[in-house]
Amino acid sequence: MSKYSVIGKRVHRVDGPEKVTGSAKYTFDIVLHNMLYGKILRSPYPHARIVNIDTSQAERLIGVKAVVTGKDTLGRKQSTWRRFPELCDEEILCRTKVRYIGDPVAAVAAIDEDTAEEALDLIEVEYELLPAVFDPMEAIKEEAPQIHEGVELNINVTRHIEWGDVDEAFKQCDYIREDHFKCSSQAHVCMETHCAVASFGYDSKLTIWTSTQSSYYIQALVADMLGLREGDVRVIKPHTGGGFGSKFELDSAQFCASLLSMKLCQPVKIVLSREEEFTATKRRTPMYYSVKLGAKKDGTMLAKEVRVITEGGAYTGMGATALYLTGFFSSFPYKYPNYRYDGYRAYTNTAPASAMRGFGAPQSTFVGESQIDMLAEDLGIDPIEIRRKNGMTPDYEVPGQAHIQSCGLHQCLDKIDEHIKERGELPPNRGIGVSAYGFMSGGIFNWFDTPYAFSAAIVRINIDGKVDLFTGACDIGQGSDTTLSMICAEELGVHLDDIRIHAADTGICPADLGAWGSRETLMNGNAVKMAAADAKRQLLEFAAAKLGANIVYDMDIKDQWVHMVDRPERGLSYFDIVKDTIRGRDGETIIGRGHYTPHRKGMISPAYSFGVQAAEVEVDTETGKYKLINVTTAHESGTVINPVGIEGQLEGAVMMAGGYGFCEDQPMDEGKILNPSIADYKLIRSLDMPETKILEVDTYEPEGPFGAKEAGEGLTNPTAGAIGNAVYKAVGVRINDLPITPEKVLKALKEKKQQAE
Amino acid sequence: MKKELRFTVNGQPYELYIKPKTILVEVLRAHLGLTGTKRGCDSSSCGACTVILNGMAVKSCSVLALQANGGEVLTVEGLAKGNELHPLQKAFLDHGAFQCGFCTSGMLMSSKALLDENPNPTKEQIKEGIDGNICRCTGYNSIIRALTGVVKGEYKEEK
Amino acid sequence: MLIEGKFTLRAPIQEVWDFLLAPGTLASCIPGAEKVEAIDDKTYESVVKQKVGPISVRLKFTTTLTDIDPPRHLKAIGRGADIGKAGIFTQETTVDLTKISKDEVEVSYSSNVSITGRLATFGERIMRAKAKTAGEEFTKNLQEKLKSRTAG
Amino acid sequence: MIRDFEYLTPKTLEEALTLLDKYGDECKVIAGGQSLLILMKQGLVAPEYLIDIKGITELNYIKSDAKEGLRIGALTPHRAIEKSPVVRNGFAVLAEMENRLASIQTRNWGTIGGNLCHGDPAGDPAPVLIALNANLKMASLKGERTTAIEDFFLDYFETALEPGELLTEIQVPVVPPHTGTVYIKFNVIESDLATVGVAVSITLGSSEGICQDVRIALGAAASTPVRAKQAEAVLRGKKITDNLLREAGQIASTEAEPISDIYASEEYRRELVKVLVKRVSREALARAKQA
Repeated sequence: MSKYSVIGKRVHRVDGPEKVTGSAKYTFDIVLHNMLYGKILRSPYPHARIVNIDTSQAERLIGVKAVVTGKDTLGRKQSTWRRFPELCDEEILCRTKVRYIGDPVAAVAAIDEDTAEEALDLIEVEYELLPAVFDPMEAIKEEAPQIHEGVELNINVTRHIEWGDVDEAFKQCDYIREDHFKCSSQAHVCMETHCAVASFGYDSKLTIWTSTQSSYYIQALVADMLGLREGDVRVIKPHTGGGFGSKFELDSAQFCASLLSMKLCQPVKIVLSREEEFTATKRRTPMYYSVKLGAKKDGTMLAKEVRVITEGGAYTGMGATALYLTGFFSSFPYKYPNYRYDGYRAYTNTAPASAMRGFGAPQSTFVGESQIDMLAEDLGIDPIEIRRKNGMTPDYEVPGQAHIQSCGLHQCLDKIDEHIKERGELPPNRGIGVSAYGFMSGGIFNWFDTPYAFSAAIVRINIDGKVDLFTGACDIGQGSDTTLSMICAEELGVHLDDIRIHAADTGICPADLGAWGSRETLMNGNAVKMAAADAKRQLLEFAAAKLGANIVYDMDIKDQWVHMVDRPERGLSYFDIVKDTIRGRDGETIIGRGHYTPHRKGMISPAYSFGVQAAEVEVDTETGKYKLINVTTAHESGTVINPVGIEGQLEGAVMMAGGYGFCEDQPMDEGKILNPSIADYKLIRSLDMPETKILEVDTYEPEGPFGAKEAGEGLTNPTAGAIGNAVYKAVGVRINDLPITPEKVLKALKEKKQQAE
Repeated sequence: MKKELRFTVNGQPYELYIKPKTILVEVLRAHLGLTGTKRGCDSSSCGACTVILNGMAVKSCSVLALQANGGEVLTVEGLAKGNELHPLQKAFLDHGAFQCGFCTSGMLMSSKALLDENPNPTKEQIKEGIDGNICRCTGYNSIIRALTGVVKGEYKEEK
Repeated sequence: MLIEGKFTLRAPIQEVWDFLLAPGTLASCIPGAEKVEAIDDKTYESVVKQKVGPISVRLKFTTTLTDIDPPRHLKAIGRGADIGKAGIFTQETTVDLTKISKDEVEVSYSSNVSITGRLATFGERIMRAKAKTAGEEFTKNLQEKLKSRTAG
Repeated sequence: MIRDFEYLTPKTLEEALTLLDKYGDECKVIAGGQSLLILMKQGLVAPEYLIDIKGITELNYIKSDAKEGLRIGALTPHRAIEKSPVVRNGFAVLAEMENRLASIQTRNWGTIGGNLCHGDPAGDPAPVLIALNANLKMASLKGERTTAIEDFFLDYFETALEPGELLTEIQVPVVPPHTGTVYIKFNVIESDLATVGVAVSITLGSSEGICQDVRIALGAAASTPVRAKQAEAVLRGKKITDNLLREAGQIASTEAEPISDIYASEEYRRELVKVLVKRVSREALARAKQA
């Protein structure tokens, strides 16, 4: 028998049949009896005081059932960083002041969407315009307008990380270079826009169906904002059309639909338009980097000093996490003996900048991997070699921060080295760029201040052997329902189709922090494995008695066969044991429970994945346009639970992270996003997509379920840097501000030519 | 002011009275309850609403429903025959050619239109065939592999 | 979006200044301005009609003179909302006069135009093109008015 | 939100023109609607009456004969042009251009006439048709008239169509012998609108390879699709060399009047015009030599 019978196999997704037949129901598809439709009025100004809102005309429009403004709220402010009251800065429905173009000021519920939209035009808002500031560098100046009361210099969050003696180390360096980078914004562009159906009934209980990455966060935040008990708020996540970091904060659709429903005792549905999705939901945090890097002649990196200012936008959201993590991951994946990071997040009058796949790590990886290539060139060292020299290894301690247990970085470097050598001599204007990366498997810091375990699961075994798995994990497309079902089946020794998963419904599932920070496989996987083991233990107790096994024999279940580990032929059918156990226990249901919170794993994460990526480009030197030809990734994520899932994560990351390097951007003018439609926001499509190749590297993570760790966001980290390095290899110009557009490449080529003349 | 719309959807004839401003995707979703077809943008850019109208892939968010009067529409709900999945659906399952699934219906309909017209497309033609559809999850390559599998005859339609 | 430029007029600086400040001079230079009405000595209201291809908008424009530093510097802020709620235009214009000689004045201007709302979504590409031509027309109008006025 | 409208479906051109005349400013015409519906959804265009002409079959055709050249009915979908054997054999550049226009879904439903009447300076068909020296036929109750396509575009999204007039036919004259025509658009994302598009048609006099005639048309390089006449003058009457091609590109880039927007700055667009005019002309020349 092979070691595993379920995990590591190429299986169909558990939600597959529904999704390929169009029968999967998303929040977007939900229609309830007596349901109303809501729309939200948003500020057209980046910074203004609300003098008066006159809703009377809108209320008189036939078909309009309710109009709410900030006055109808409890006036509370929230954020996911609720451990820190000073960071709870977002009212959602503004009461006195708007802080960006798109800030909500009123919401309408009507019999249909058209009527609701018509009503928005009838709401008269009187604004007193205030001076606004858009650039974070300007925002932190003395004379800048203050965006939040009491926040000096508009500095929202600061973060300092330091180890070793940085100043002393720089003195010992043979070579030091200092560079500046700008990392742009990026939109998540989930195919399903933010949406919610809220139903508050005469029983005073609220149910919300919503497209979310964390039903638990939404439950807790909605309850607090509306003055309800958490237990009276049930949040259900139907199938969800993508998240990528945009859907684990309380959003305007969820809040306004709930508020309107409470007022009317009728279900209210709000679906954000694509334009609202671009302008009034959160986005990737733009970052301005200054980095000083020092090394010995042989390429040993001794010290790194990083200063970052991030454009925070109007509110905190998850932007504080982005600031923390960009600081930590600026040291990745290398062993810097001396390191210093100072990060500042500035409020600006722009759409709030927050979490997007990888938090701040795609930014820090672009910066770090660009600079290490520059350093390697200056010192005359091969890019792979310098990464080998400094790269992290298993059992490495990041001083005061993290303990790295498994780490396959060096095997990944070997594989990419081989790949590049195989490609051989390239034609002119072609180049391969390399980028190494690492990422966390879920976050440790409890900024949400939850008293619950980070992950939990319940396994219930039915009389027929069918298993109901209850978990708060949120499948937003990444496939956690499948991965967790596989883990449950493997641990319990049954088949995948024996499992029925019930996920992300706070009414029936234990709390889980949700799908962010690449945490579900490791954290929820551990909880599921523990719950399954708990249920299995109950079965094995009966089996042992029935088989009359000597107590020195260990028992297990595999492939629905309950048996002695050392004498697998001696055993009983799983189905018989289930029946016997239930009968023998006075009919008590078999329930297994599991939970997981990382302990003694440092400040950041219980485990880290690593990889190296090589991007090959061909540059047209007359126009600056380049073609992404191939992206090859050597990746290690511990034991692979769901190989089809990992392929999908990796190839999808190339589309998204390649887009970050290649074309995606959110240009602004006076706080207004200039491309708020998919026609104007450029995304990689099938004709632009490069070939992708995956080189698997085996590792085993002791902290993860069956040795697994993350394989989601980390893959978004390397691509922009790999592209930048590839363009440099191809034509010798380096672009330090994202995205690397043809226009920037051409301009750099011309400057290079002029300098040569 | 409402007008009559007579057309067939997935082989079933319908007669409806609708406002002329109603776009096709709304008739399918709201009037007929066929919510498999999605809407992802307001600018005819994402392809999530793709259906086959009179044999051609169209974006049903950019066609007035009345323009389909007298026509034949095929949506994702019309692909499977009872509980027997269409070869494309099987291939999508095998190759993991979807994640969140929101673009999948449109992607399947573009794929179907492509293969109906050209049963032996090259890889470049497959890429062209789905270029009007955005997928934010998969990076397209698994979808291309799924279509390649169908083209190679690995997924036969049950007779 | 910023539109900047300068030109020279043959006229005494005070005369140019007085004309600039005269009710509605600035407001009436906005292309498509239909009627200009003075609310007080610093505020004007106007209705502006604009058309881009198939789209027509009628904007109710309020122009306020915010900085007045005679006879050298003038700042006006204009805000216009489409009557059909399609969008909101804001523009901030500064005009600086520099005396070159006794009756020669250099007029330099900069105008920052911004559009929000559905009009802006429709296409930054189109609206920007239109705003640019509208901005150019505005300054052309201003120049012509000043020239004809100061010549006469 | 689309505002309510009265929906009219004429079955003949005559009926359509009558309705157009009757409702004047209060109506809009929809064909495939691939551009108009987006504006209507935004509430930016809200006609009282919508005249749907897509069902007028008499305007959906592709005809070709040796004397008259190619005739395309205004309501012919892009995809029909792309796949038409007649077009592919005699006017390959048109099929190639259509193949790169937007997505298959849009090409299936959108029509060539609708595209031209939308008047987007970045549209693909216009530069190609200008290079091919096409004429447009328009009809109103007063009668018919024909204009050179390069005179059809007046400003951003403004065309020479008079009130009450419909575009009915695109006429492409017979391509002279030894002629090569090529269209290339530059964009970052393959299927996107052109950042700049260039179409060039070169006719060689005879075997000596003197450029007898040349037409260079630019898309997205001014407020309308335009001809780069000064650049044409560089090549006309000469034996084309690489130096001349470079010069033509250089001149065209000064002739163009592009704007800066979020996709490209004015300077970059000029640079693209320079490079593309050179490249496209070179390819057109190669085709002309083979023709």
